[in-house]
Amino acid sequence: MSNLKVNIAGVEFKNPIITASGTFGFGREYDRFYNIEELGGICTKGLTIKPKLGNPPPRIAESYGGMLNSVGLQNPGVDHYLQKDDLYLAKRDVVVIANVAGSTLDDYIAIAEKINGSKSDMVELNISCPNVKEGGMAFGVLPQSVERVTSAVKKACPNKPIITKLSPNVACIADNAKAAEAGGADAISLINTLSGMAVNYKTRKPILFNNNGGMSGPCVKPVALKMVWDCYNAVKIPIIGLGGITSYTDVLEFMICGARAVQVGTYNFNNPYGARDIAKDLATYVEENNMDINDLVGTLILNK
Amino acid sequence: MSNLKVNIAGVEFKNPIITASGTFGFGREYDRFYNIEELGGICTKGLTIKPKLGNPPPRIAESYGGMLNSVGLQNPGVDHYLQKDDLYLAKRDVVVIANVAGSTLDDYIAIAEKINGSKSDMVELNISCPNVKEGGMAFGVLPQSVERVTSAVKKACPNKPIITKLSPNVACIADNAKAAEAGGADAISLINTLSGMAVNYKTRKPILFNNNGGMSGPCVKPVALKMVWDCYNAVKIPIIGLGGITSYTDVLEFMICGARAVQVGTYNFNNPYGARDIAKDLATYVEENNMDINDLVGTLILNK
Amino acid sequence: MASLKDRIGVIKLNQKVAKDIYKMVLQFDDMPDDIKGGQFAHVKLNDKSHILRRPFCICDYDISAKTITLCYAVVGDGTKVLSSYEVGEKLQVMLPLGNGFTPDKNVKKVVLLGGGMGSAVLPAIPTSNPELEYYTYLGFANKEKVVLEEEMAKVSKQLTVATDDGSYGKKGFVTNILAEDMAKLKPDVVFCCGPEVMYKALKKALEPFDVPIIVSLEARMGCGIGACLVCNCKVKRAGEEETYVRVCVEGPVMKLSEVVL
Amino acid sequence: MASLKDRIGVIKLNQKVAKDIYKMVLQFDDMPDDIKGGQFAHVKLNDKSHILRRPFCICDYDISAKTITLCYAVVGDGTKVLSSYEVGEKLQVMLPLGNGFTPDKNVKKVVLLGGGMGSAVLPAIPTSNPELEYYTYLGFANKEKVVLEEEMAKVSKQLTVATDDGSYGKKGFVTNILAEDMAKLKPDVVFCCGPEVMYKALKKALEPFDVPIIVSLEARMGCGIGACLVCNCKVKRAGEEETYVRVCVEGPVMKLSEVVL
Repeated sequence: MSNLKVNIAGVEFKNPIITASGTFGFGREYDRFYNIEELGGICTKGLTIKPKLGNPPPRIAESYGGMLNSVGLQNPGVDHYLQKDDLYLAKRDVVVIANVAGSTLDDYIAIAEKINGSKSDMVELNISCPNVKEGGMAFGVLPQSVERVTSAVKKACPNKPIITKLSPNVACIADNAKAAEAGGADAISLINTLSGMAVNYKTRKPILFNNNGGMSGPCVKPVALKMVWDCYNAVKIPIIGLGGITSYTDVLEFMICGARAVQVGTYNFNNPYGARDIAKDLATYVEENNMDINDLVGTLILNK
Repeated sequence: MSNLKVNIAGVEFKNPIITASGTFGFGREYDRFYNIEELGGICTKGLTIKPKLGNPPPRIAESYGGMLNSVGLQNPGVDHYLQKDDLYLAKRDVVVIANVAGSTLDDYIAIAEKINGSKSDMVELNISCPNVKEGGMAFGVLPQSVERVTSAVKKACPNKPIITKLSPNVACIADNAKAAEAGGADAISLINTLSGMAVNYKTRKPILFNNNGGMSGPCVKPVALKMVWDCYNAVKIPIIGLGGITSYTDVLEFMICGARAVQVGTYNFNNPYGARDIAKDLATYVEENNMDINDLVGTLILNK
Repeated sequence: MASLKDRIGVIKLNQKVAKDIYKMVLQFDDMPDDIKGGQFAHVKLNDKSHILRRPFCICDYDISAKTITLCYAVVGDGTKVLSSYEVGEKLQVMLPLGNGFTPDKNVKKVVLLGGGMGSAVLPAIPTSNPELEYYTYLGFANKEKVVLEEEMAKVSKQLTVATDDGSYGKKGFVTNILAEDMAKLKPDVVFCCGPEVMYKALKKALEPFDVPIIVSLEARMGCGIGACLVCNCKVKRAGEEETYVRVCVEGPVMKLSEVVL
Repeated sequence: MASLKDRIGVIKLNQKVAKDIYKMVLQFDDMPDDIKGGQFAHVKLNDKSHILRRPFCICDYDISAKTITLCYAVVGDGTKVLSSYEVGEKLQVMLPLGNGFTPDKNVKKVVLLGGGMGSAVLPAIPTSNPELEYYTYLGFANKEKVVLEEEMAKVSKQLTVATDDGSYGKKGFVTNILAEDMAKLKPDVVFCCGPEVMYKALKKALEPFDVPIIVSLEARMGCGIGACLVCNCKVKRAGEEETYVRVCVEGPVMKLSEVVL
């Protein structure tokens, strides 16, 4: 009998399709296109302890087979989330993952304590933000820093499984996966966006006001697949894979490389039904092959 | 009066268009499509001290807006190059850059000594190969290793300007640019390919026999542009930019970000006249704007 | 909230109407019946190398013919691809999106002011508000760039076309030409669409006249429905802090007095 | 070396001829006059998300009509896109590439052996060597997959079609059927194109007969002209070490005895 359910750190998803943070708001907008309960899970927009205005425009630029964004974490703040969106999402039959970000370790701890009392099912740690107290290098670069922020959040938010979202802008992502695991992460998600820049040769200026941005979309898939496989061979905790997924076969590729579930991000902009369609196609595939989707995880056969 | 000539470490190029190593053989094949002397320069296939068979097939896979390759440095060896291709290329009015690779520091030194007596104009150091004597981590990952291999080659090959080709698979490429400069590099070229993997979900195997490969093509351009700009702000030596160039406007973008010249690689496969066409379009552009192409270098205006 | 839909539009026309400017007519089996002037359509390109949709204002529409008209300039690779599409080709289109223009009850006399391609927003406004009186001012860089004159002539009590270089119609910036007419026109509202520099000039030019100015903003967009927060625009509302709003939802039509330029 | 050219081919036909199999006819103003059977064309897709060209064997060609025929199976995203192209669309094509089939002077009787889509290589061989006698064997998985029977019937003294499941023609593997006929046929050469498993089977099946076997190989390609070294194939030549050769230049046509399977 076929099965599409997956379980990550004790949380059951009706299917392995989760919408990626920052591409799906708090679910309300896409709920106007289809019932978001058709999804396995939803990752919220990145939340910060205080409301954040974010970067001036432009915040988005197209690239070949992808896009760059630099929103700068615009969000209403965690308190507003808890009063409004947390309750709205709690009513829906879909796993809710609260994505949190900070610019200091204390920020992460403070927001984690608040989320600990929320109705969300899990927490995703965005550690690609600059650590303002330590020279602005992102929390997600050095393994020791990945471990520190993960364990601090884990302590501050004991009620929720913690997913550490790893940055691909490192020499060895497996080291950071291990660091997250050592820090007590219940799962990891990868890849966050690749750092990039788009330039207007006429104005000689970067297209994004923030100059740099994060690249996502189908163009990054090969990088993401390799990193998921590298991490799968480095840690025991479950992996949520993302990076350029636009079809159910992409999902199969990520799961074969070791992902237990996946996130769909940029594709939502291209096709508002995208995440839902992928979930449907995946359901058809497992039925036709009468398989348990979990049996795919990490079954990559290396050539040798 | 317009000018398309650029000078890198004392070597003059009639235009800033160079074909990237591994995509253009030793020039003979594309010379059947157009006169390769229309190009500014040619980077040879990666040379090793002994002939190398390279990896079993498949060695190439397509990705969204790009491709992955893993040839494994198949080449006839440096002696064969010196006897045949070096002489053939020396007769042509085009800058010849010998790309060299090794699996130990001694390899690099040995090949550099041989190239020192060649007719080639410059040497490009491929440091993205695993260092077999030191756990297989690529020479191009750690700054101290980048500096060591660069200075060793510089010593062994005093007659030729050395271009160190940097890998993008690091957390901070600017550190490696500085390391190359400290090691005596006369120039740097970037980016080499991004590590990635393509998977066949039916066979559950990586498409490349080598499992991993290097991603190139238009999809990587934003990553390359950012890294070129990062390096331009870190070092004084000239930069040769590459990564997804398919048009003269791409060249303008790279030069605005700090590149003095560029390399065209993957695009040669898509359009056999590609590199030549870009050089022609660039010539038209500088004439129409009556400009010196050198005036573009590093003129990026940041938003703030 | 109302439900949204991604629709399939069939290209009925895709024709060059001026230098680098094209007019496209799209027909929909499931034509929406709730379009307002000032709203936009979010168009997906069929060329797979382009991931992001392109937002285009709905230049005009015809509920009975089940068509919308887009008027776009070929400025980048995306619009170049769009201009290459042939009649019969199908496009995925989300529409109608954005707030659109909703005149107050008391409004009778409306000035429509268009700057360059911004003029493409105007024709739909009389279509959705036929009861109002329109005085239209269109400004272009030069004769080659003049568009939509005929369309606007049909629906305007008065139409003035100007070019910056005087190669067609009146010579000079259309905002100044409008300012001169303001005293006798006494419009209830001025609706304008053009580049940001035009809004700055307009603000200054119409300062002496106590008239509400409504503008339509342009922005690089992601989702187009308010989820991704990339098409932000800074606004300052009376008694509130400066903040960002979403051009795709709170806009694209806004009070110029609230927009922080 | 001879100069090479990237040509523009106009699609004259792009038609489904069997399950997931299409026939495409391309016409060239500057049709090359030096095509040999066994050579290939390197085709650029117009969909920009595909960077790499696709190599297709030249199924057949007509110098006077300035056309080549391709016969391809829709196996991936690239061939799916190719199958969607309509008559009149233009494609960039590098041709002719590769070594092609050059029979020795003494050759009269030729066995042409095709396995599945490998059969697509065969028609061009009689076209470029009309003076020879052809005995053709085509094997397919099942009836749905049978292609080129008619084309090969015209140019063969004898044609045998077989399917693995017996749903059409003779039942069984075509290599075995050929082996049974070898004694009476006594061909001067066997030219075969099919999957690698077929070559292994063929090598064994024809061991008893002292006949040269020429095969055409398939490979994922980059440049298609010998510069990038990605389409490598391992060969072992008498008195030489095992080495890699380029399928796009030293191939795609090779002596089976030299190919390391």
